[in-house]
Amino acid sequence: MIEKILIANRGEIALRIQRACREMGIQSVAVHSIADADAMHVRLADESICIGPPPARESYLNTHAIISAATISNADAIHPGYGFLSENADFAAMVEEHDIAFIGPSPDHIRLMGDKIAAKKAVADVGIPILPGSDGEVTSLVDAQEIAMETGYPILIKAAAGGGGRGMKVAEDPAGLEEAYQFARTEAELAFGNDAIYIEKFLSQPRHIEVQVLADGHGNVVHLGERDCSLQRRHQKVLEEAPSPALNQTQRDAIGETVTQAVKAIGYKSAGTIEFLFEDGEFYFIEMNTRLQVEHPVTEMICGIDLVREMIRVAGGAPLGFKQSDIRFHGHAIECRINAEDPRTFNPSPGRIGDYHAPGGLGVRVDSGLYSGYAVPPYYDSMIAKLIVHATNRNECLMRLRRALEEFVIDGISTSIPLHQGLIGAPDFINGDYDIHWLETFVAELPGD
Amino acid sequence: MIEKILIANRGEIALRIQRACREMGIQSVAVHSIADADAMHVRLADESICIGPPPARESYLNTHAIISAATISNADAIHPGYGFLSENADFAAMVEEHDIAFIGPSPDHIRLMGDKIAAKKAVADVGIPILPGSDGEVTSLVDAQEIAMETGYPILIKAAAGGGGRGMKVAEDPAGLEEAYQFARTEAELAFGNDAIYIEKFLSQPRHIEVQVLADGHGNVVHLGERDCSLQRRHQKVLEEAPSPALNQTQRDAIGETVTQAVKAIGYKSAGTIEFLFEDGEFYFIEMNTRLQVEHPVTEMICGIDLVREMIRVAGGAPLGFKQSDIRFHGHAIECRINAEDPRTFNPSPGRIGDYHAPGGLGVRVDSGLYSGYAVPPYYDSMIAKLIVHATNRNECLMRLRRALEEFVIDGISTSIPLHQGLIGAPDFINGDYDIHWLETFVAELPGD
Amino acid sequence: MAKNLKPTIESDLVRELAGLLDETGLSEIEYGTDGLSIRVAKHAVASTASLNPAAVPVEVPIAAPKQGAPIANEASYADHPGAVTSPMVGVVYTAPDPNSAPFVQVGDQVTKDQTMFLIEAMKVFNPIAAPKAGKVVLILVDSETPVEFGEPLAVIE
Amino acid sequence: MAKNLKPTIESDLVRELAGLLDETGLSEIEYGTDGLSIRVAKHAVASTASLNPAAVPVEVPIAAPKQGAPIANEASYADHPGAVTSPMVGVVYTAPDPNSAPFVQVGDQVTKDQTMFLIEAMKVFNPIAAPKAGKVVLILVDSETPVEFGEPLAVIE
Repeated sequence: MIEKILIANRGEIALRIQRACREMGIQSVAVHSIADADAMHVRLADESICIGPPPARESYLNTHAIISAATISNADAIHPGYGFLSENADFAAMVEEHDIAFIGPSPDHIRLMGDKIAAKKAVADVGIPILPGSDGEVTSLVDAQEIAMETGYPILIKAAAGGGGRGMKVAEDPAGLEEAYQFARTEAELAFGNDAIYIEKFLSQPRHIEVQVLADGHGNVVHLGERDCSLQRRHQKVLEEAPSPALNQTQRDAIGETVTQAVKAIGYKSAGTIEFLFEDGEFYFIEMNTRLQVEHPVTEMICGIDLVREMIRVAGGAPLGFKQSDIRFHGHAIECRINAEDPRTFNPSPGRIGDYHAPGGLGVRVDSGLYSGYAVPPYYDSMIAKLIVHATNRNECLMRLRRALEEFVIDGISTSIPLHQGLIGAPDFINGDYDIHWLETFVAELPGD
Repeated sequence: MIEKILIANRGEIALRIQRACREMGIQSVAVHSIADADAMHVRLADESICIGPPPARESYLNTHAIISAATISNADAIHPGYGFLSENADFAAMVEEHDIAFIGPSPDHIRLMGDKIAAKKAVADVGIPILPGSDGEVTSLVDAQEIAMETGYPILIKAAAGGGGRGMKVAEDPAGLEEAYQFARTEAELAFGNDAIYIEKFLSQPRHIEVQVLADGHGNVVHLGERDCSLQRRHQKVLEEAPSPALNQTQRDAIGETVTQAVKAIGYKSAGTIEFLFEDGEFYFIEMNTRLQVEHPVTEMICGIDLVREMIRVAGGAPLGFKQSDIRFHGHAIECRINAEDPRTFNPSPGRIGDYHAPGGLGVRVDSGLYSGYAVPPYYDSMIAKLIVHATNRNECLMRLRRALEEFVIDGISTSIPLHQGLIGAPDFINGDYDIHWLETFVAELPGD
Repeated sequence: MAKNLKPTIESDLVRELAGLLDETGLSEIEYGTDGLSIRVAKHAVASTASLNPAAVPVEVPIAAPKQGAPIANEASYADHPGAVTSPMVGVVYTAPDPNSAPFVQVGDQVTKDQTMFLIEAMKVFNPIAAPKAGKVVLILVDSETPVEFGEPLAVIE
Repeated sequence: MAKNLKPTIESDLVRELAGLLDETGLSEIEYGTDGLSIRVAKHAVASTASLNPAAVPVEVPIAAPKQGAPIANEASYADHPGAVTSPMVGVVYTAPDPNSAPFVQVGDQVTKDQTMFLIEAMKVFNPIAAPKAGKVVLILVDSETPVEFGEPLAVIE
């Protein structure tokens, strides 16, 4: 039984985890940098410990400070949230060495999925569809040319250590291959200290669809349906929805079953997400995220399962309390990520919040640490709130989202609320007709000031 | 098709109805007294019309002003909310005479259920279980003595025109009957201008359980399960939950089916609630509420149906979009009515709100027109917010409620939040072991200052 | 169409609070009664340049969403001592019928209780009488337009 | 409660609150009764104005729920110019071992870089050196207690 959890994160996700703790009767310890002393999750915490100065590498990424904080507060588990140390296998191992439960998968699974070449091999072996391309690392231009020809142009060269869209280069045709190859290797070396690259077929108009799983380490694995996260800008998700408007029930059931079996086969434990590109009815593996995701609430809304609670239960050794056949999906959910940024220029807009009023009523959920008078610090990610709406079907969900966005008041700083308001009025979005490039085009075509 | 709805109400329910309108793409007209010019629903309205000075009888009960407002704004429907004119059959008839749709049942059904003796007869005829007692009005003491003897003491004498707990008197034994009889008649005459009374068996420890129905006037009727509203103080509901901890599935299905058939038989249309006392496994009819109820959100949370939307659809002539077999119940929901009042003395506490911060996160819904800087006017009902939580089961729901109450900030005035915090820590409430008298005893036993 | 009735700016009260601010050396006063709240502030750092919009001396409560109906300019006449306001919701008529001259025009002298308008509500025409004798200096409504309760119709001085 | 009367300012109440503010050394008082609320504030004059709102330590945000962990009184020493603060999270020791005398005691003169404490973090004992020479006027921690980053341990003058 876990009795006290240290939350090694900040912002809305720290508050999200803290709420789950409180609802489970578990004590929580907030750790924070000097810049976050007034944060909502710190104010609401049972205990709080300042672990360092504002820069994340000296506080939220400071493994020693976090482990020390867990030790002095007698926490018996650490939840890493997302970002920061959540996919750091060494940190997960360090936590376990201190006899503290890491609320997430094993260090081995984190490490495996962190290596994009190894991950692709591992999931292909257990039946996950992958993009055609190189069978692992490509070490010479000659090999690259041969593989690219077999795969068929255009192809994509990716860094083995990459992720989140970094370290990728497209070669449109044989003529462009050499330059792309050299460029990708150099960038991989510079960005990740590792010049290993691999080749994949390049899809021109894919959607980003991901499947959420939960596994208890006792052999029980369920999937909680998919999320469509195709609305991205600079590889950052902006709005997510579930279910995907692009899948039919047969496709949904098939990919869910495939993922469940694969996750069972690799012996995974905790919450995890397998991300796919989806084009012409086919799924192609991108990566597996071995952590809670920003967009997990849309899944919670449609399946009625509290993902953070389940992660904590599983980390405490409990088996899942339900089977796949117990899981029912209801209606439609959409999440808007609300950032402290100019909705046109995307320039960050930290600063002090004036009036703050969250929307309410049926089917509206707000996950945010904002409050009136709070100062958004300039040191961290600009996401300050998530607005999640749930309704019987997608159309009602869009109408409810529109209503909730109108009610949302965040004064004193610029936010991306107007961008979302524009988005939900766009006919393509209303029709569910978008791919991963759609939002960039939409943003580029927004009228200027 | 309804295109513009005038909302003849104020406070959270006006906002609730307005949100439904906005989500349906229907224009809304807010009417308000001078005291409510700054109310949230007025600020958010497409149009707003001041209809009178602060006293409700000159504004929210001013039928002429409301009809005029509907006329000048070209509203094609009026939603009366709850309270005020919602169960005024003459108003409903007047609305219809102006070729405006009344979003509620027919004037005849409102009138029938407003007469408690006639209502009891009418529902008994269609299979609703009623309390043993007089067969209609009792006009002499001799008759009363005879009926009381047949029914068995203690008996309750009630005013035919009463409701909400007013105009009732218990007779414990034959010796007390005459005084109770005279008292009840006199009070009925004074309070309602009608001295008609009737006699019912008195239950000592009943629960208040009510069944929500929806009917479309095309012969389709569904029930949406029950709500347990036993936690009352001075006949005012304080906290409601669904499903009732006192019913098993067999009882639930049986009373739901009984109510559905009865409502179908009387040809009712719109949302309605049949209220029962429940004791020793038996249901006894109290009254039928021919309107939306304050506590309707707990039903919405467990069955995923937007009751206000359905009322509007049905008023527009649309058939229900689902059958009884389509309705699924999920988890547990609790609503706390948050009043602007001292949590110990229950003295009203109107005034200006300082900081206001509503709780958020998974499973938490707030229906409230409050905002930071808003002044709660002293003229109306003290209910200023409803906190509704939903979770997988009752225990998780209680934990979530506790968490949400802790997060709720309403500064500047006193509220009943501390009363609710006390309530959810009481072992009887945690065990679901309470009747309609329990809360009065709980409040009386609260430690003083 | 129908308008929100909004409180007017009680400039005298603001001036009085500003005086109190100076007198007491405070940097902020918030003052609230039902239906009215005033906050005055004077920040030391704002003496050279106003960095902060919160230093604006009068604040109406602002946390509510702002999408509401626009505020009519005429609303500010409602508190005018010579205002003739509508006692009901309805449609106003400035003349007994479309072909007649108006009841009153700007510049007219009216006697107390003289009919100035008709308001039609519930199919009944209600005469609106001058509350006092005086000169009509403003007529704020057009004939056959809707009016809400308390809406100023004219000003008599 | 009559609410339609023309509002007036209760100047005496404002003056009285302003007096209380001075007397008690508070920076803000909010006072509310039914139908009336007054808030007075006096902000310390900031010596340097900062353009970065996050860096302004003047105003504590007030809308957040108040159930958070209590703020230690010692926290106010963190900004003292002679404060020795903890550079890490860990457990502080005031002596090299339980049987030895403390590294420093109140009244001691310390030289710059003299070891004043040990902090154990991740099983490593880190010496905490005096940041400057001076006299130890306060020691704010007990041995073998947990400290957080930035927590004041002692004050040197």
